Amino acid sequence: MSDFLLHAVTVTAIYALIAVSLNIQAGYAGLLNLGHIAFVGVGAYAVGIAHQMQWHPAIGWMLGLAVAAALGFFVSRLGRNLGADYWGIATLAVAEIVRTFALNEDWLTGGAQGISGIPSMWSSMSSSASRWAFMATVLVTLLAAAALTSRLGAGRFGRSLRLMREEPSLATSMGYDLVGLKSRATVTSAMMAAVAGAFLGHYVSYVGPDFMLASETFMIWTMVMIGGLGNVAGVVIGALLVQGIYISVPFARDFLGIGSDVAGAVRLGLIGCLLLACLLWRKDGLLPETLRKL
Amino acid sequence: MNERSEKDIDVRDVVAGYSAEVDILRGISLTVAPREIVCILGPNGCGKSTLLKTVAGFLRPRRGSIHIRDEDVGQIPVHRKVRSGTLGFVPQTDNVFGSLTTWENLALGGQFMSKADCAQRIDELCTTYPVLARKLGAPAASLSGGERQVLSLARALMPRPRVLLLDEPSAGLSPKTLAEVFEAISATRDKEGISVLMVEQNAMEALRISDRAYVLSIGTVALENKARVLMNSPEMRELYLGGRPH
Amino acid sequence: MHTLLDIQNIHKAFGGNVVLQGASLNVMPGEIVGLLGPNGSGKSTLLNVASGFARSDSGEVRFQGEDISRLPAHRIVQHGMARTFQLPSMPSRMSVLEVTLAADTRLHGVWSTLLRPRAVREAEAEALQQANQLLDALLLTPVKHLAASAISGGQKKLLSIACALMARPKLLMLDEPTAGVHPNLRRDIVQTLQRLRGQGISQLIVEHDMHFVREVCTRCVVLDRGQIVADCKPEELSSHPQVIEAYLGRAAADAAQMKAA
Amino acid sequence: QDVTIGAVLPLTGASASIGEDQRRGIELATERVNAAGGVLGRKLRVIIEDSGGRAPTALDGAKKLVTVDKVPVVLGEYSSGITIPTAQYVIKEGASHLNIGSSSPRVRDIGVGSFSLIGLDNVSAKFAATDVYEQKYRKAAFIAPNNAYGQGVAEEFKKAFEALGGQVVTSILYTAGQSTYRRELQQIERSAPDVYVYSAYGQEAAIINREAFDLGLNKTQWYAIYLTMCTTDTPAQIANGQLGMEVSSIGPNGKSYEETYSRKYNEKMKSAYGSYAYDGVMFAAAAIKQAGSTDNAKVRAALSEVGRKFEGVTGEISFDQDRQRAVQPYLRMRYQNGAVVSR
Amino acid sequence: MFQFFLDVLIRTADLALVAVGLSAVYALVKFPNVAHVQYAVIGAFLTLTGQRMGLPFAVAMVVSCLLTGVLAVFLNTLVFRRLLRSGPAIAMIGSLAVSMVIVALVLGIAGSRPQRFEFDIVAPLVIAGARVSHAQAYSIAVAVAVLAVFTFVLYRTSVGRSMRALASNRALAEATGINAAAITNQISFVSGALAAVGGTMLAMTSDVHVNLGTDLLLPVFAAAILGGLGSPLGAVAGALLIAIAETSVTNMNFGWLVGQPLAFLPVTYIGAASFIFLLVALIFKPYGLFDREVRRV
Ligand SMILES: Nc1ncnc2c1ncn2[C@@H]1O[C@H](COP(=O)(O)OP(=O)(O)OP(=O)(O)O)[C@@H](O)[C@H]1O
Ligand SMILES: Nc1ncnc2c1ncn2[C@@H]1O[C@H](COP(=O)(O)OP(=O)(O)OP(=O)(O)O)[C@@H](O)[C@H]1O
Ligand SMILES: CC(C)C[C@H](N)C(=O)O
Ligand SMILES: [Mg+2]
Ligand SMILES: [Mg+2]
Repeated sequence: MSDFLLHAVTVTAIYALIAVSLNIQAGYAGLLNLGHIAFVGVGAYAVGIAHQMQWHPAIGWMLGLAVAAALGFFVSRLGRNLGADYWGIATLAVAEIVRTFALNEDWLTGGAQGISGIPSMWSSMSSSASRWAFMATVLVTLLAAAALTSRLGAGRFGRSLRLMREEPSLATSMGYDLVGLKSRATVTSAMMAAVAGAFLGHYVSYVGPDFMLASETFMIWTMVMIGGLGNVAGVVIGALLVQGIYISVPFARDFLGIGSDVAGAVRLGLIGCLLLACLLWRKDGLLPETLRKL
Repeated sequence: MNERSEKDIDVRDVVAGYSAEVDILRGISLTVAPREIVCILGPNGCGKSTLLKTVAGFLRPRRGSIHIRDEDVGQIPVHRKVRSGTLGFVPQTDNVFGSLTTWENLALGGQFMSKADCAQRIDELCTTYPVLARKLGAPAASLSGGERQVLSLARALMPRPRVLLLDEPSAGLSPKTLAEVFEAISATRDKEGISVLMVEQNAMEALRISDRAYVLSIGTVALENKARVLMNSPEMRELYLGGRPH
Repeated sequence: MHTLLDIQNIHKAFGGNVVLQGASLNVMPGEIVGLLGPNGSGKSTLLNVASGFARSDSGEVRFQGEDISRLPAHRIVQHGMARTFQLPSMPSRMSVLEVTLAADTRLHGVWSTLLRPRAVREAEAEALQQANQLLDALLLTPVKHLAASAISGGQKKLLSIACALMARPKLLMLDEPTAGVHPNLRRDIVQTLQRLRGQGISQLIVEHDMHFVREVCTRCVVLDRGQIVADCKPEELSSHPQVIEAYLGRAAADAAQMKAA
Repeated sequence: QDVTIGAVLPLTGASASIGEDQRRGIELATERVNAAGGVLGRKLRVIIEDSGGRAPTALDGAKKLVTVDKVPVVLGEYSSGITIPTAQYVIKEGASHLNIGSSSPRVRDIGVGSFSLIGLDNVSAKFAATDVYEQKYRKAAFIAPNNAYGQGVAEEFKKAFEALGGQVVTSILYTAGQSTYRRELQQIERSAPDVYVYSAYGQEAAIINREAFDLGLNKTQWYAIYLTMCTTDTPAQIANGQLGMEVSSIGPNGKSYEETYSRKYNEKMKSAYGSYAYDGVMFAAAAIKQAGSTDNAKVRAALSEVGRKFEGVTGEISFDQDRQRAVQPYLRMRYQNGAVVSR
Repeated sequence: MFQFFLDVLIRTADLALVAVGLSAVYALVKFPNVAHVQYAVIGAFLTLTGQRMGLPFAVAMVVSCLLTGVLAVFLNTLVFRRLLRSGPAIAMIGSLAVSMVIVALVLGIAGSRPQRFEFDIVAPLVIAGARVSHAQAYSIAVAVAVLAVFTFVLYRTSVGRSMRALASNRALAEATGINAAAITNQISFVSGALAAVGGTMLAMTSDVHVNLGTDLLLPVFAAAILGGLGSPLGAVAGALLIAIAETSVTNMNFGWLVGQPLAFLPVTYIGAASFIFLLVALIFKPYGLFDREVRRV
């Protein structure tokens, strides 16, 4: 059972990291990024490709961060003068284009087949020690990311993002460069997501185009919304809840002996209901963003 | 007949607010007699707009009662009151339909009138407010602040309501237009026999056409008197109306 | 002395609707210029053009001798020109104080926020002090911890003035700063603006309240249908036939004349 | 305490019908083993995880089997594209993998610890190419899924067919999981072939067949590689007359399997793959017996041992040096009146 | 060429019915309702159920439209109206949640296996050398008819004007005497019913399955956005443009480029192609091609 707990904690922490990264855009800057998963995909593919090309994993990481940052920059520039929901769909489109690219360019990404057999991190250790070490790495990264984002949110950068989120023309009239703010927020968040993606690639030992399905982004959004848009602790709790449901339903299925369609339905339905209930009765999430007392 | 039938608007001890915890109006009573123009004055944030919104029906009073022409309207939604011709309301901000043209805005005001009647009324108002005539085909979002103000007033006047609620109708109007608008308000009262409850910061101009005025202070009535009395009393001007030391 | 703001021959049309037709205007250092005109004459549009929120079809805007006509709005602010809007709207999940603080845009990058070097800490302390002072002066202290969207219409106007002042501009452009503001407070605003002028902040103010104009402005420019029809001292306005015809109206002019007499 | 092994199957998704057939095979085998007293004196239990036809889900399932249930052997999946990553994960974690339904040549490269009970496509595609060529077709248009399986079979078929003197005029790999393949069909139609050679997973094949029908492409002959896979979900009227080949699912001593199946489920076998799953369980049980324990390393060694020669219902199974089934018989078939019949 | 034209038309019909409703409701409630595409799924399944219960197909479809319309109204009053009080972004995420719940219900009740309407299998029609199945022909005809009626209602009746007023400023609309709730319900009903028609038509030409809506999501949104959200006729035009983009990309023979008689772009690139098309359009027209709104500070 401890192995399973290890698994649960590791996966949850990776997703929490993704959710925390999305929160920089969605929570602080109010950017409706529906293509966030593309950044995760880039990170995961980078370690996959590095493995395939037999490069050192560190090169894969660097590459992933760089490409994610570039993609983030591109996406934010794209939104230069788009309305919020239009930009949301545009990001969705970009993510789909990235996925399609991964799906078709076999020479680089393994096409529909994806890349499998990615080695785990710390693979020089024994199998179980490496699992513990990996979990620790992910947890430490998550903590660091949470601390960094909280600090960002509380400081001047966060304040300017929040102003942009709510009153863009007021922010402009104060002298903020909205495009610059957007790109900084998106690039920061993209790089964090790419780190999570790289972890995911190492952990699952596989990466494929399915990693970047739009529904994955929606799941991340669910975590952020349930927890509390704009509140880092809330977002982590959201990830915990959603991931908890995700992980436990297969056991419920074994236990109750239901079919897998029904199990899938239960999982999706539970998360949907949870999200809906949250939005209806606790619209700002379990731990809402509060007005900051100064 | 009870005493209420004398009043067009009768607000009694109304308590209301936006969130459950905070009361913005803390027991306000006021009346507007038929054919009367009543002005509400008071510092920013004291609850003038809130009062108007409560009378209109956007907010439900937590306590107290609101009667318009003898009918208890505390729980009746706004659109029903407007439909029945009881009420016209001009909000302080966001007072036009941005994506509709000026003409469509007016036509919406007259949506419960016959087509011919509506067209005629639009013509009438356009003669009163030539600004509008020039902008009939333009989307209201493109109008300047003052033009919007005029448009929203005209829209509210379309169906000739019996009671008119105006929230700072003069804000942002040029002196000339302001005079015209106040002129039109009092002319409408004279011609159509409506009663008006309006919020104003432009105290001196507004009092000129008002019969009575209430001064609010943090959600309560601080003072009520005839407009003429208020205007002519130096200390009241000093205290409440921003009279300037000369 | 150099002109601070020099607006030359601006033309602007929206679709077929010509709004500005060759409007020119300048502001000298130390001046408070009133921009008057009937509703819809193009005052706000001229302000928008000057501050980069709208692009003119032709014409030029110079600030301290530099051509800023093609700069984006936020760059213009950085040159020292701040503005307010005629219809202010405020964020709902930031407090009044926070919005005011946000108006100080120094050092808001990712790294300076993460590392918080001394310069940042000092700037923050200074901004906080300044914000508190401004809010106090504009009677916003009681609401400073409320959500900025939940204050009344007039208070929003005041808040936007506070924000504009936080940027320590050389030129302040205010679009109807006192519309909807209580008369008592209007007096305070008058004093604030005059004090600012004393500190060397020039101003360009769109305003309809003639009392205010007379008290504050050193010069008035009147716009009608996109053209400048008068440029004179405030007290000369009420004897200017075109201004009376288009803007003041008989009655107001008479009243003003009477008071002047 | 039961002896447990694991399986990852496509119980939902495009290959759900075949996944169900595999599940039945597993069920029959478990019953059989337990009726005969189980393994190591304990009951045998097979824990089945659904892959949903998607690699990430399959990996989740495999992860649970290996880390939580700690099974020594994982069977499955069906699609090569999913089998390969799943198997790589399983063997990396030290457990062993039994391939019971994937045929891509790349399965060979998964690594030590992975064993195939079914033949790979270097043989089957040659078989199909010869068959098509012998039917006097010379210009073939080819369509198959874009994954390890489709890529492999496309390549092998083209090689074999052109070696015989035929020509593959277009070859299109479709992306799994779409709701329409109309555009792909319109593309291959442009090449005016005299036979359409295709291979597709159950529900995807159903869409392809119906849309081909709507576009009038069925006027030309269709030839299915792995015919039962391609027709399980297609309406009989539409699939009628298709030619094809299939793995031989019932070997010399497989009659009893066929009979138990139709007795238990009241219908004929839905595809050719249930019997391979059956053999998978029997094979694993034999290995555990031989290893005398459920220890990963011992079971892995025993699997090689059992694979020297194993009599399964699908015929005799023996591994080549890469742990792949060495001999795999295939059948020539035709779809007629709602059933697949030998020709 | 005629085949190309027909293919474009078929795809347009599929997308337009759903996109139109999406855009119309957007105009009113100012958030993109992700659950809208799931109404199409529900419509398809209800029609299927009706047909299996022995109703003639047309009757089953009408019943399904009514029920889906009612469901849309129901969701609108119970869920979306409340969510909207917290702003459009919340409402959009809420619609995502509703969408998940709907998919979960359909998955739980009907399973993930595709199902088919009971129609006789008949050979396709051949018109001027182009082939179109009976189902597709019906679906084009129904789409054209339904859209014509819808357009009439929107631009020729006073409901249309009230609707646009409501979209522009809700509080003011109420102050003008418009019953906001009633109008929103009417439009929700119509859009739900339209989506049900769209879903049924789509399912008629392919399958009734749970992913129907999810597959539609991206192209439908692309169409609605391209046309300018809130502009229903824009959505139809958007659908047409997306259909043209998709169809021409896959029909283009790139053989001359690579020196082979026939070479096509992989079909999976069509999604990407229409998205690139969308992105480019948005760069030049940030609020869609048919946006007419005036924005000023
Ligand atoms: N939508 C709202 N939600 C919460 N609180 C509100 C809201 N609108 C106003 N308030 C609060 O109610 C108080 C009174 O506001 P109101 O708008 O009635 O003031 P007012 O007297 O009209 O002021 P002004 O002259 O500036 O328009 C304000 O202090 C504000 O904090
Ligand atoms: N974005 C726009 N699109 C179309 N027309 C516009 C736009 N902005 C302004 N206009 C038009 O330009 C004219 C001038 O508007 P502007 O806001 O500059 O007037 P103003 O002088 O500020 O008036 P007020 O005193 O009433 O605020 C108006 O008639 C308005 O309709
Ligand atoms: C037909 C099967 C033997 C092949 C299998 N579907 C695969 O993907 O490899
Ligand atoms: Mg007010
Ligand atoms: Mg203006």
